[in-house]
Amino acid sequence: MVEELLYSEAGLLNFGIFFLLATVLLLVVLGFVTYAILAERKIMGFMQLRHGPNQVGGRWGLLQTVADVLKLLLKEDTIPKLADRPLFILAPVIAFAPAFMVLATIPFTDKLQFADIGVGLLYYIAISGLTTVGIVTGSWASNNKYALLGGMRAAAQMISYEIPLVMSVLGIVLLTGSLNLNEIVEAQKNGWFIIWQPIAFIIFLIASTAELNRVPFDLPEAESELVAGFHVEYSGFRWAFFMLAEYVYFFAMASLTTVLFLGGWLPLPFLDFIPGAVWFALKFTAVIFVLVWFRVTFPRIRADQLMEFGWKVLLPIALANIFLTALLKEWLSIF
Amino acid sequence: MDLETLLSYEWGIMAPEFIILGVATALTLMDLFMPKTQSRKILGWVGFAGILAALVSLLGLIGHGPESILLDTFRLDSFAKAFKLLLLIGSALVLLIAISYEPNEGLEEFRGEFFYLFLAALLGAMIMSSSGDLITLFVGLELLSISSYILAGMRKRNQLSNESAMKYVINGSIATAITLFGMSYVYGLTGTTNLKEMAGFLTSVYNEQHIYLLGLAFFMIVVGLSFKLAAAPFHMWAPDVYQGAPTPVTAFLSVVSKTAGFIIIIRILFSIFANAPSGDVQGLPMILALQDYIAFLAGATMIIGNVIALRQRNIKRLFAYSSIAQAGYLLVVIASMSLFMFDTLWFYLGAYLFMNLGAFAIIQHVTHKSGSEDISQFAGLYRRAPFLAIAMAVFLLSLAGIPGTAGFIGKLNIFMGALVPSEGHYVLVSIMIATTVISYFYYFGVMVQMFFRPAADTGKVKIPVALTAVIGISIAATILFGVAPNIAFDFLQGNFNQFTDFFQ
Amino acid sequence: MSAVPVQAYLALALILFCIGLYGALTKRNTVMVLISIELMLNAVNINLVAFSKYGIMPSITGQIFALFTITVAAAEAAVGLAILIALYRNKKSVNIDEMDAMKH
Amino acid sequence: MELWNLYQNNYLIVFVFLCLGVLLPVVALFLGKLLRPYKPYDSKYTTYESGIEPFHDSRVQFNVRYYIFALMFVIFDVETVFLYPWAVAYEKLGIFALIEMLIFVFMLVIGLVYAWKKKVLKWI
Amino acid sequence: MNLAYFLSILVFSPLLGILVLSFLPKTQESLIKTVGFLATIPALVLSLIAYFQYRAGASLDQLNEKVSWIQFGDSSQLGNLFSIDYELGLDGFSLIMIVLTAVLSTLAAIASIHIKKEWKGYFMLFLLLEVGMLGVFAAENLILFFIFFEITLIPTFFLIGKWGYFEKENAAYSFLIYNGLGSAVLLIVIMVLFARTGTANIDALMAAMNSDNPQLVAPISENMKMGLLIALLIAFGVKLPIFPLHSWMVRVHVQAPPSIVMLHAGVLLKIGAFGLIRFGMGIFPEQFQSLAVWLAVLGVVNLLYGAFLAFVQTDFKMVLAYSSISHMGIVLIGLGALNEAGIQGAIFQVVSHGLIAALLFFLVGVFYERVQTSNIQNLGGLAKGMPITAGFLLAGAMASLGLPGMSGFVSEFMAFLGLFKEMPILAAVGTIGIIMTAVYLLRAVLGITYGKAHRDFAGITDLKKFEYVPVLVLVGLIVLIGVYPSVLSEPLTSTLETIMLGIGG
Repeated sequence: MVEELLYSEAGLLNFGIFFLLATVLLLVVLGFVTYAILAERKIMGFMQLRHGPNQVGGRWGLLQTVADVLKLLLKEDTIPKLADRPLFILAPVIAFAPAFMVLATIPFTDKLQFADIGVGLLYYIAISGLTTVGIVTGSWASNNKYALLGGMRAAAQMISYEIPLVMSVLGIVLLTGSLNLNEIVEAQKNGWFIIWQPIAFIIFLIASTAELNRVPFDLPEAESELVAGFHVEYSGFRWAFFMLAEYVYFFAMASLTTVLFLGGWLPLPFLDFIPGAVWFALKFTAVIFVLVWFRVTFPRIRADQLMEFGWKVLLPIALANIFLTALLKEWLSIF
Repeated sequence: MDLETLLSYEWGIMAPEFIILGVATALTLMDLFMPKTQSRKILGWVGFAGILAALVSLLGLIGHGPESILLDTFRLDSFAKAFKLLLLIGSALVLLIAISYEPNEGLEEFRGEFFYLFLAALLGAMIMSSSGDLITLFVGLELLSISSYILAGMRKRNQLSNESAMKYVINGSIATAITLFGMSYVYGLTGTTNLKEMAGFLTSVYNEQHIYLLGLAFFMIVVGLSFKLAAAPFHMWAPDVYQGAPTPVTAFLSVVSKTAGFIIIIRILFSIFANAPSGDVQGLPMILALQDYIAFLAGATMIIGNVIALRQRNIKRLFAYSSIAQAGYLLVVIASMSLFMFDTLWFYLGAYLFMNLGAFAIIQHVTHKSGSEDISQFAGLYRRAPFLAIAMAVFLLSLAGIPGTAGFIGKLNIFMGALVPSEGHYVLVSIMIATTVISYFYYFGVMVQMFFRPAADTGKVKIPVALTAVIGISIAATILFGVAPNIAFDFLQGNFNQFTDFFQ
Repeated sequence: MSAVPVQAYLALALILFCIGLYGALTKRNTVMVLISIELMLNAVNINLVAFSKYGIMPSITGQIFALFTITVAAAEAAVGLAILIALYRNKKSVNIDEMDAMKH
Repeated sequence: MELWNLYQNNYLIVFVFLCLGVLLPVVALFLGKLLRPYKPYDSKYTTYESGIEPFHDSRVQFNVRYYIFALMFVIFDVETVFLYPWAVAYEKLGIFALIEMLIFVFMLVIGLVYAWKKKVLKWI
Repeated sequence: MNLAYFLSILVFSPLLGILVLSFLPKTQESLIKTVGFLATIPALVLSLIAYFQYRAGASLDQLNEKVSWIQFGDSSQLGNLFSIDYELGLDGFSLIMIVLTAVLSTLAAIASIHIKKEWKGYFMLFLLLEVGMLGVFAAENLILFFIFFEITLIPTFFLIGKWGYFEKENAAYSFLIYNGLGSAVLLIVIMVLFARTGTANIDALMAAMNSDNPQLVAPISENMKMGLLIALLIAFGVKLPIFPLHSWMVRVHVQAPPSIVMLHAGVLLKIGAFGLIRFGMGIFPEQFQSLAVWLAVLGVVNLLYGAFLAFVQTDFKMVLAYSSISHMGIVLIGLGALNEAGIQGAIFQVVSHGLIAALLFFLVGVFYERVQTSNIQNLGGLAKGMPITAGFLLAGAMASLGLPGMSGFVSEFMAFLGLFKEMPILAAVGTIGIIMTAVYLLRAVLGITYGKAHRDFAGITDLKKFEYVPVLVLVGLIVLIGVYPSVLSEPLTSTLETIMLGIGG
């Protein structure tokens, strides 16, 4: 049915159907975010030998995040007098919309995918870059020194790590010869790219953590230095959208990691009776877990170390990786 | 493209470019890894040696037949060879000037960059001269432009330098955008960026609308490129930039950059528009139909340059307007489109190279000590440094076109070219001659300062070796080509085969 | 099948170009001028890409040309901004009409 | 024709996601407006500055390094403009393009080394 | 007289002096002056040799030199077209002019003793000027002619601007601009001819322009020919100078150092006349004929205007300057007559005025050097202090106003003779000018020599020994031409024949 839909003429009807489907995905993502936050807190709790949330919604604290969201919804919304009102209101939207947009191209299984566009990877990278604009807008509009400082730092960090991130996936593009995410997954039939591109994987993982502003790269929000960074003036649901954007990215980035390096929905050998969706979910969860694990384990690194690490270590290695891959491909013709 | 095709290319014809690229890269690295305290002059000499090496390799290629590689994006025809020769000689002299450039402030830690940016700009110009494709032409142009922007602002802590660089960037970028817009139309009408294919395709365009679009493209390209020439209508940047930029950069802009501008204008106009129909009843090709427009630009440029130069007190501004005027003279060559066009352009640009660079070498030396660039700095130069004064006089006379100097032969050549076509360009020639006479005023004004006025400071002047070399070479060439121009003409005739391969 | 005729692209590009040109020639703030110039260059890109798809002789070259234009525009903007910063440090102003240290 | 439809539909989806991405905050904030209290007083609307009265304009001049990083980003981001098409078409282009790209990247690496040596990459 | 490169050596011999001078230290005043003077001698000797050989019947053709010089365009396709050769040659007229130049240069070098500063630079420029002047007359090629013409410009600019009197820079500038414009117009004419015919050789041009079926690169219409001639007239009119274009010349004559004025009035002005006769008449004979009337009218205007203004001047230099304008009118009158007598008169006038003006300006220099003024009032009674100078001054004036037995008479007589034949009324008007010449010259000279003395001239030395040389030589020549005109007329015969052939007279 979906096939037919895709091949039928694009019109208002299609728009409506897609809209509904996308809303479903949105709800799923929101559900994910709700429980990802809970899971994160729980895992952290366990790792730190604590219980984590355990009051709201039973022993597991299942409704903790829901309650948090409701609280945020009911909070009074203040916009500082000195703020640039239109920009202040616009900023969370700019930050959130790209986060959701990138999900459009990610193939969850060979069937379950929304837009199968030829330049999926490029699309992801291009759109995700827009969030920085939202962050800088928010920090500028707040007209607050902490916010501005945080925003600038966030921008600097995000653009600095965008480069190695983009470069690291080039190895994969080289090997598959395509920017289409489906084809990238298909190309991993002979082995996941984590095996063929280990260096790229490490770079990607580090850079994506930094892009997500997660520990150990959470300087933009460093509570102890900048109070809360770029969203210090935001409260209530406006603030929630910054957080939401962050977690949707979390979701998207984990999906992308799965797709690019862990073979997407592809099963492990001899285990292909398990459906692709499950495989995807498993790998995805593993990535999420690792990222949460990072958060618990690593201390935040210093600002200067952060930037220098990105430019002086990650970028050269990523560049070297590209040519290593190209040479390997040329001489070994592994693919 | 596989390895075999790749190896079948004759890469040797790119040797000069490779040498410049290699030296520029090497200089960058040397500069970065050299201890801070060490003098950067050595880099200048290495760069100079690199240019000489490129020159030698270019001379080795002179007997080489026309050849094009990389899908005709790189072309080695006689046009390319002849004009690359000018570019290389000009840059070599500029580099020598730059080596002896020691401003009071503002260049300390950037000395190294100074040299390799010159090389990068030169590389851009060279690529332009042997490019057969719109894209490479454009990239070459921008390599030249962007390097020049930085060079103009090289004295980071000097406000004039900053300002001149800013103005240069803004004007340059606008000009680039206009040129590009014109280019995009030409591309749209032909679907290719290869100059030859474009020309071939355009001969068959007869759609009225397309011809109109092509005319618009022509107009925009000419307007945009007039920036590089510092010709009307894009000349207004020149005085400020020339004044604010470090003197070697000014010299570079006025000579090498201008030469490159003429190179690209010829490459584009005469490749693309030479055979395009203009849509008028006589079936003239577009370039002839729009000849008057170029002639108008030439006239306006000459008048503006020469008349406004009369009011200048700052020597570099004066030379800016002088160089605008010279661009006007050169545009006359293009506007007249005679069979001597290439020869004339080449000879005049060569003559201009020596006379202007020689003059700038002296200007740099005279102005940098006092820091002032007022014309009165030249007062009494004859007493303080007779050699400098006489050399300057020779250069000025050559710029003014007085016999005995290369400038005169060049002008003679221009006049001849303009008058040979059966409807001679009498008006243009008259304007050119009249403005030349006007130019006597300001050129001789400098001489009056040097010879008639008493010196404020009577101390003797010591000239650095590199500058002496530049002045010596320039003066020798200016007089040699003025007295025995056939050395140059024979060389041109003997080696470049009348530039017939330009259109093939 | 193309719903949008090539003329529309060309008109858009031309309008964008003119806006850019106007801005570049009239704005006082240098940053605005640089942005206007970017606008002009992007108009060129629209032209090139439109021609590469809907031109008389469609070919991929136009897109390649556009890539080069983008690159060069970026380099130009980078240099322009760098110079602007240097200028701002010395002058504490980014206004075009305050750049008048040089007069005849 | 069919492919054209597929192509259009795929981008239609992208557009749908954009709409949703914008709609969600708008709707949610609108809903919030209905639910949340509104009890304004002056000090609520002051700019936060660790509890003291805010002074000076907060749009202070930033360290120039931020701009330089922005410029670096522009340069390297543009590099990817060339790297991506190259990578995609690598199989067809082969060794020639590899060498070309090596030269290109080598130049950019020199740029990086340059920035490194000029201490541009040092943060504060 | 079969020496190869004889003419080149003649023309460029002063360069040797420049070379020697450049190695001399600046402070050696007398040595520099001696070298400067000696450097003019070779040209003088060689030109006299040429003159006497010619008088002895040798052909001037064997002096012709031709070396290929510049080739524009591809010689394999264009052949000899668009090539400019280095070609020198002489005919009777130019030979006379060269002798005149060489003589006056040597005398001016003697007169340069009065120069007060920077002798080295002065003499170098002086000698360069001489090269230019000699070259102008020897050039067989329009472009070469132009080059030498311009070469005279630059040294003159500096010589006036640096060594002149109070308003020297203004004078130098107006000299430069007027002459620059003049030469610019000349250049247009030359280039049009060159571009259209592909040659710049004067003989070839004459042939090409006057043949019925010319071999041209591009056509030249009759209108264009007329335009070119008028342009030529303007170009040389500036130099000559013709009435509305004269103001620069007065300034130069007043402000320049006397030795330079000698050359300027004696030779440089004559280039205009030389050019008109050689190129105007030679290349465009038909057009010249139709302009002849106007030329004669201009000549009369020049004559009267110059004479009138000379009459009202109080400064002797100004008197002489306007007298030069007036006398150049006679040249024009001669040319306008368009017959043999008239043209011969014009040429005679060229030479004769060269000598007379040189003499008078030399004398002005002499007494100006001693009394620091050239105002007629202030000079009154000079004869008491400097009787010999005053005597020669009177002789000069007599020559100038056309006293029979002196060169002025011959030339004026012939010029008017020519004009009376063609346009009697105009000639009659013109004779008023002759009378006025006598009036203003006598007024001025008598005012100086025997006028009321305003100051005491005691203690002023009269002519020194070396100052006799120029005076005597010049007076001698003036008288020689006056009593034995065939020193000039004989060498001119062949030139005149050619010209007359061209204009169909």
